[in-house]
Amino acid sequence: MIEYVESKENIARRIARIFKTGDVVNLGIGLPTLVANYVPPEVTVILQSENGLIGLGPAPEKGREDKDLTNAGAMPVTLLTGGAYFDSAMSFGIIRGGHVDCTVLGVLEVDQEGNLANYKIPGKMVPGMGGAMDLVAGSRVVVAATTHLEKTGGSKLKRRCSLPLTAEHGVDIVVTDVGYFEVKGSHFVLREYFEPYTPEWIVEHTDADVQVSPDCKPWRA
Amino acid sequence: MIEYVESKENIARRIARIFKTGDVVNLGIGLPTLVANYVPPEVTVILQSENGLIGLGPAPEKGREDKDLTNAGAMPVTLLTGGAYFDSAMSFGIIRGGHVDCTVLGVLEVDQEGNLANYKIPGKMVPGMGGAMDLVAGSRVVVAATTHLEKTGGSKLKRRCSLPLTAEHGVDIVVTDVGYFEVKGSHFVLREYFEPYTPEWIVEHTDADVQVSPDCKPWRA
Amino acid sequence: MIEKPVINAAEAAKMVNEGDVVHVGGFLACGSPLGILAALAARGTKNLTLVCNDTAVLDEKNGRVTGVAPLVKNRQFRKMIISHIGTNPESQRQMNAGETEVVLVPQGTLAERVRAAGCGLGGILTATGLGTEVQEGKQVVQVQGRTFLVEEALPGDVALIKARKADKAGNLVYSKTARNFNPLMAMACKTVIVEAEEIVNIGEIDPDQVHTPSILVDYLVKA
Amino acid sequence: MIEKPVINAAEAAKMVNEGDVVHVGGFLACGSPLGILAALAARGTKNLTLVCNDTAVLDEKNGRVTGVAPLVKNRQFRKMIISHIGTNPESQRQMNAGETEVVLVPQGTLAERVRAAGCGLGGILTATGLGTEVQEGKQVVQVQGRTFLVEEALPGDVALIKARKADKAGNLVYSKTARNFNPLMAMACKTVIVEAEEIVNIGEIDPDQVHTPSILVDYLVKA
Repeated sequence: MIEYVESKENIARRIARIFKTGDVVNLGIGLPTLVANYVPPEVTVILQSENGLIGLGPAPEKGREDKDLTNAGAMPVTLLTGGAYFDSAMSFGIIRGGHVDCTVLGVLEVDQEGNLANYKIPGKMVPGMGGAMDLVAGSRVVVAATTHLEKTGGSKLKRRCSLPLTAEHGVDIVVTDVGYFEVKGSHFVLREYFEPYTPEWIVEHTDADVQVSPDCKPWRA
Repeated sequence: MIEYVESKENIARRIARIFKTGDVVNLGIGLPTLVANYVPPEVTVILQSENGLIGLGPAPEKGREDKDLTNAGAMPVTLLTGGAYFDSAMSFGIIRGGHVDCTVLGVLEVDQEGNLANYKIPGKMVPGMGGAMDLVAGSRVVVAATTHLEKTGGSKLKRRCSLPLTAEHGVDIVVTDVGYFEVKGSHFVLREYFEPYTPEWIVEHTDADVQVSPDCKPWRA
Repeated sequence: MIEKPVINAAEAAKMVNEGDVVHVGGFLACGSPLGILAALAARGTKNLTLVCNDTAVLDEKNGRVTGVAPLVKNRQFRKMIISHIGTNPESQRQMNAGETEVVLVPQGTLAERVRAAGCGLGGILTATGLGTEVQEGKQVVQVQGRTFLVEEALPGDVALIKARKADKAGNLVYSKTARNFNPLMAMACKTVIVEAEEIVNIGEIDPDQVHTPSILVDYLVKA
Repeated sequence: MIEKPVINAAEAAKMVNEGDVVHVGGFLACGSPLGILAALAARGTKNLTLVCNDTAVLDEKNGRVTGVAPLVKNRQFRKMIISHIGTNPESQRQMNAGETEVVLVPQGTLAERVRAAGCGLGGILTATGLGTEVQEGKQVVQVQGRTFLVEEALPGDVALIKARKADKAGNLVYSKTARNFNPLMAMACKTVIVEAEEIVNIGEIDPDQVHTPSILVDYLVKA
């Protein structure tokens, strides 16, 4: 009997292995932000932040924050040497124009057609889409990062999103704390299972059509 | 008997009196460029050049030309203190966005509906429109600067342009070397006659409908 | 070059009239003209339409009330055209209660709509929002076999923006991520008021490094 | 940051393949990558589509042959998408003789079409060209009661551009009116090759003053 234990760290660790040197990556607020901590030292990714910079660096030391230098979540950040600032039109020109290789963002729901919902629970919580709709529409590869199960036990991966969509058919890859999925045609393909979970457990605990890839393999953080 | 004598200088002198301090002005290649020489010293106009600057200054002294600093005619120019450079998208954003108060441009033909032709004589001379179409579409006031008569004796002011149009209904004011005209509805209104020409002479020598304004007055350079 | 009037924040706030469409620079208040916004909150001008990236942070429990948040709390906006309201629960409450009209716009589309207004374009064609609620009521155009939404220009009456440095003519330089929507809004509004941290003499800004040329600016306020 | 390969002009010219759409920066050759263009003329690659502001100056009598003019003379372009050919009589001759397809585009529309390609927009809506030959064959859209032309994005295979200064990562700074179309083309093409007058170490360009960020640039050529 496998017990589900939420692990944002495992999600971040696995996503961090997707990138190759030179990739331009946008990490959404929240869970995706953690990904930056786990990029292997031999891989150089270039982080873009939609509020207007390329070359995002780590958080500043306490007391060295700059009021004019934040990430898209208003947290103080730094700029790496060789980075650059620009306005919001240029920032989204870079995003929409296909100059961002990979976007990682959190979701409320993601479905087997690659639809994504993360900006609105009607009548309840309406944060707004911010830059998410442009990021999904414009990035070459879109990775949805999410815990596998909701607090109530249902899976975040759905047959069909019930919430208002952030984008139609935008998601390429879903990484949860139990496995790594690709969206192919109209179903999820499980490419890796994260031990101690098994493909059988994952298929059983996903409210969507999951095909286990013939070369599906285990992965351990 | 009045004899027509071409005077580009008079055209430039009169147009230079249209501006008020603070006006942002774009002067086309050729005849309109002369206008800058006659702006009264008490009036400060700000010249925009569509190749990417605001604050156009006079030609540099010989030997002090900068290969990176030209006007839209590729002539070496200078920048006034407080001027700025920008790219072509910004330059035409300024032009199309209504941030240019007045454009002065040369014409092959201008007609009584405010239509303008200056970029193409089919099969013969096809310089292209360059920035002219955007300048006419975007500027608040468009002034056509032209000698009144063609070498062949016909007037440049027409009932209807015969050449391909640079813009429909774009021209507000026409200044020739015989008078100052406004385009109102579907005819020209003569506001000033340049001595020694008389309103009668002008009406007779214009191949278009010219109404002489009730307060039409003489002007002398 | 002609010098622009230097006014104070209260005078700037007076230039915003009831019913105006007001573009406010800043991203979660980073790069917002805080002095002018405080004066506008004090003045209490109502019935405004806000065009802004977000409604900033309203977290009174922790003493964080930033950017346009006090104006939201004052109910000075009858409408907000905005990409994000998730850090200001009061704007969400007003939206859900139907007290304030909130139009959510994808951030990149918002940037282009403001830019289009400033650049004299009718609008732009984008794939962002296709197949979502953002598409509702919008024209669609096919270009080279692909489908795009028509997103219309979004002009304003007054832009309230923030610069790191202005010269007396109004040439502006922004700082780091405090740039964001400010240069776009400087093009898109009839009256442009800039809160500058520093006002220098004409000639002190390298003309290759000007982010917003002087002719777009109407008034300067010293931050 | 990752350093970009520094190649020579001949190597740059080799990256342009027969049939490519080539965006060339510059305004009457001010801000054109003259070294790369000379190498491309020497190489003689044919059947290209040129996207450029103009065909520069071809005035052999007075010894003035600038920018792309030698390539025009070489008949390397099968098509030109361009705003002005008035200073190059050979391009006018080729157009009138039907030897080369010439599409005349208003300069501001050309700038926006290139920018739209680089920014992932399908195109833009402009009033420029309404009621003229430019309108022929184009879609028209009504926005708020006004009519606009749909002008489509204009992407390219290779951008050949010129910068005053590049750092080794590819961050660019342009000089004065030599900026013009260069930053727009840097966004719009699959391969972006920059001829830089100076190549400096990473960190030597103020990040607030970068005109084109490094990630848009593929190769550097020392002018």
